[in-house]
Amino acid sequence: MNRLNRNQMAARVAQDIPEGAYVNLGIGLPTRVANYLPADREIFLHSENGLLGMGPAPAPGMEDPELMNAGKEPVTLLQGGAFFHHGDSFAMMRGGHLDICVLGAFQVSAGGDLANWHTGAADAIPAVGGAMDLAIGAKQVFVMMEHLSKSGECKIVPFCTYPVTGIGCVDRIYTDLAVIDITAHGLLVREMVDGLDFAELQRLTPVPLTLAATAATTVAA
Amino acid sequence: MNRLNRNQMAARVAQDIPEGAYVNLGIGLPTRVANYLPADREIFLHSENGLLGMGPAPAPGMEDPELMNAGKEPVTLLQGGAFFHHGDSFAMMRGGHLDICVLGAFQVSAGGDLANWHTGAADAIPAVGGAMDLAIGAKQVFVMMEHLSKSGECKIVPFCTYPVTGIGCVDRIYTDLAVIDITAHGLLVREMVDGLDFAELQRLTPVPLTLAATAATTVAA
Amino acid sequence: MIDKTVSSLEEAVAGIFDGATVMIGGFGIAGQPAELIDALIAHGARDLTIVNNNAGNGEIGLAALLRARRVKKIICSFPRQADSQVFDALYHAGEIELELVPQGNLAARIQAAGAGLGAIYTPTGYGTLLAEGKETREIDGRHYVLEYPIRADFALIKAFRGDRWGNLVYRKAARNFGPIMATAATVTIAQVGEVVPLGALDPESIVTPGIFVQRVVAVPGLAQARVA
Amino acid sequence: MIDKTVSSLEEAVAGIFDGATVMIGGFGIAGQPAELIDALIAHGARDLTIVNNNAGNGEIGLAALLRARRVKKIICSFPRQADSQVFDALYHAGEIELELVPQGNLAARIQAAGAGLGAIYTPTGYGTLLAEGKETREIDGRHYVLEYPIRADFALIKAFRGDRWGNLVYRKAARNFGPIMATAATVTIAQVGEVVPLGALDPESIVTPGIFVQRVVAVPGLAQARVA
Repeated sequence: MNRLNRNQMAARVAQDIPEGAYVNLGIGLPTRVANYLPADREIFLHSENGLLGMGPAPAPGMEDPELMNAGKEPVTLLQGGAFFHHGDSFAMMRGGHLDICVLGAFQVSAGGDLANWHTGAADAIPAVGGAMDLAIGAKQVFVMMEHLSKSGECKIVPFCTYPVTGIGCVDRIYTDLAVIDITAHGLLVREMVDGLDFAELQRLTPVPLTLAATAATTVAA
Repeated sequence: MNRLNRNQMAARVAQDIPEGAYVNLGIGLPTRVANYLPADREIFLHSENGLLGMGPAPAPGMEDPELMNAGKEPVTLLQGGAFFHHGDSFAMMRGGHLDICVLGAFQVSAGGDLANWHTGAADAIPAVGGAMDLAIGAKQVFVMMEHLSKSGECKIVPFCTYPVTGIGCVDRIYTDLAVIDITAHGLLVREMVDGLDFAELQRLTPVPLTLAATAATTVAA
Repeated sequence: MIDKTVSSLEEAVAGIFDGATVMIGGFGIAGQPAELIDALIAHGARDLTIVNNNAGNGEIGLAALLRARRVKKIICSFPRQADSQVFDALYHAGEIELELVPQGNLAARIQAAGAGLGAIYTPTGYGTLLAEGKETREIDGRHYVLEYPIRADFALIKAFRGDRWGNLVYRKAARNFGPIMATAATVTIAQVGEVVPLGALDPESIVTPGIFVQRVVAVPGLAQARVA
Repeated sequence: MIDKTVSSLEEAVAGIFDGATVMIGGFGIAGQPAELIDALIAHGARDLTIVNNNAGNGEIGLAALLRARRVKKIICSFPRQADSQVFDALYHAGEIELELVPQGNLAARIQAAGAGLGAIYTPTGYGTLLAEGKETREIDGRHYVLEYPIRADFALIKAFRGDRWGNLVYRKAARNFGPIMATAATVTIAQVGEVVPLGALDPESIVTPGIFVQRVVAVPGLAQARVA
């Protein structure tokens, strides 16, 4: 089958972000989604450190240490963008003003619980940042992650075994194999990659799946 | 005795506002205090509709309908003043950032309860504005009022009979007869007007008073 | 291309439904979106719950909306004023419901709605008539009243300048409730003295970022409040 | 005449006592008042509780304060980073206490302190390890955690420009926690790239009004963050 690579996953998520959406892209893999947003759509990127209308990385040599994204990488501000303080920035998240946030994950449960901040390892230093605020704040929470962990276990699970970030907060999962909605009636498979059949996807996924009547084949970018 | 008139009361309060103080002057009588602040002291006047560094009334013809005080009278902004929204303005009050507020009152109780927003009359339309926020927010709450009502009843009372604005919030009372601190040990008379003796003040006031060892005679401006 | 500007006041207030909760900015007439209110009167929605600091001044703006009998309930801090005769008459006739809220609690409850808080413990009003029947709690030796967010379906506000993304700046004391109401309404509608090109507003000085604004309508030549 | 400017960094941090709670602005190095932190190290106060988003980067600023063993406890949202080696070592050695707070709760709790709220019901963290043992409540079908204000004795922040009354403006994303920490500390100390004459800051664009600032110290030529 044509498993998506990480850039293809980012491109696939980008397709679903409509013009005019206010969007926060989490640190790590989700940040790449910005590279694939269609140039003909005006989309508003929010960064929790106080930016709305975040633009691409600056040209080399033009970096400004006071103009960074939440991952502390240099960015720019588009014309029409705005700066604000952390209180206002998190009011945007927690008050339900963001349309979409895209987060990475260790696990997502059948009920939409998200685990992405802590491995639970006894000697790990916990760090949460804005993950819990994003998880519960945006109107729609998209997760992007590999379907299987490096050791081959499915990251979609009946119940999270890692400490959760938020309860029942995930709306849609994008993996390298499929696009899956979390609905009141369970997990609904919207798309699968070319060459993957539903039975095989279900075999890999320890949670009951339903194939959407309109299910499509993912077209890799 | 030399009972103070309302302008003399305002002038007396103004003497006690030190340089650098952040001050809110309530609607009505307290607003006059601004007219008597010593010109050689920098004092920061706050208005709850979003002004800090409020200046005097503008010259006739220079009024700006978007530059008013809380009483909706035209004002100016000093150099160094700032505009902000209602959330920030009331955070300044409620967060304890104002040093002093000066309020009018119907009654003040021996325990420092304030009644200044509602006569309690059955057909009155209640209106509270920012009175309750000011009463509990400022570091020091000064009340200025006539000692006796028009019908001759003392406005300093054992317990408020009017609906209260705040509980135990008043620090000092300025009347046309005396300056009285509300302390943990009761009401302490700091000053009396010329020609008034303590026995007479106590006779007029249905709450036990103590004369401060340092009590002085009020010098009318 | 995203363009939140609409070309008429009618379009700006389209969709305001009977029974809606509508926040209206302004402290007295400063910041009161008088032309949007006139458009709301013409639009015709009824049984409105209005959130404003006051209950109308004189015969224009909010007072005119009240006089047109479109308002079921008003949530405000200071209804009674020298020129609040329209409200006063309706109130005495029992034809309008009043929820009186201390001004700082009004602001804080609007902010709580905008910021997604479930409730707040506020120091204001403790021990008064306006806290009767409300839950209270002592925290670190101080008494607080539990107050809930005030949300709205629509907010009508007035700003000085805006752009097509909905970014707004205000003018002087007309700022008042505008920025916080914008955060607490599903649809925020701003009348602005001038629509400026994208990028003309300094990103350091934008008071209301466009995320909080859904519609912008220019009311030219009225950068200042209209005097009755 | 009120002049909140002080002429040296030593004077700026004078009076910070052993055991004080000190908020320090910045998100990473953007907005971090590195020179004030250096002055605090030289000043010598110990057993501090520090409130910051992070727990130090590299070997400068907050990391240097940690390395000097002046910090008993840190309240932050994101201690672990690629270059948080100083904190990591102290933490693993059991030599520093950590209170981990989701970033939005950190901001909201600081704001609650500044605004005089007794407590807030926040949606963030419900059902997670970080809400264990905390009071919760269901309000309108949603779950919230009760969180209390975070106050400080001192706040050290960095702004772009300031004046003698303590009014401040910030630069780009270096604004972050500065404005809210300024509201929540008894003594707020701001290092600014430039002290400007009173009136030079536009009253419409002042982000932190001087009421929230007690001391201002110029650190010339450092309008931008210092890069390690």
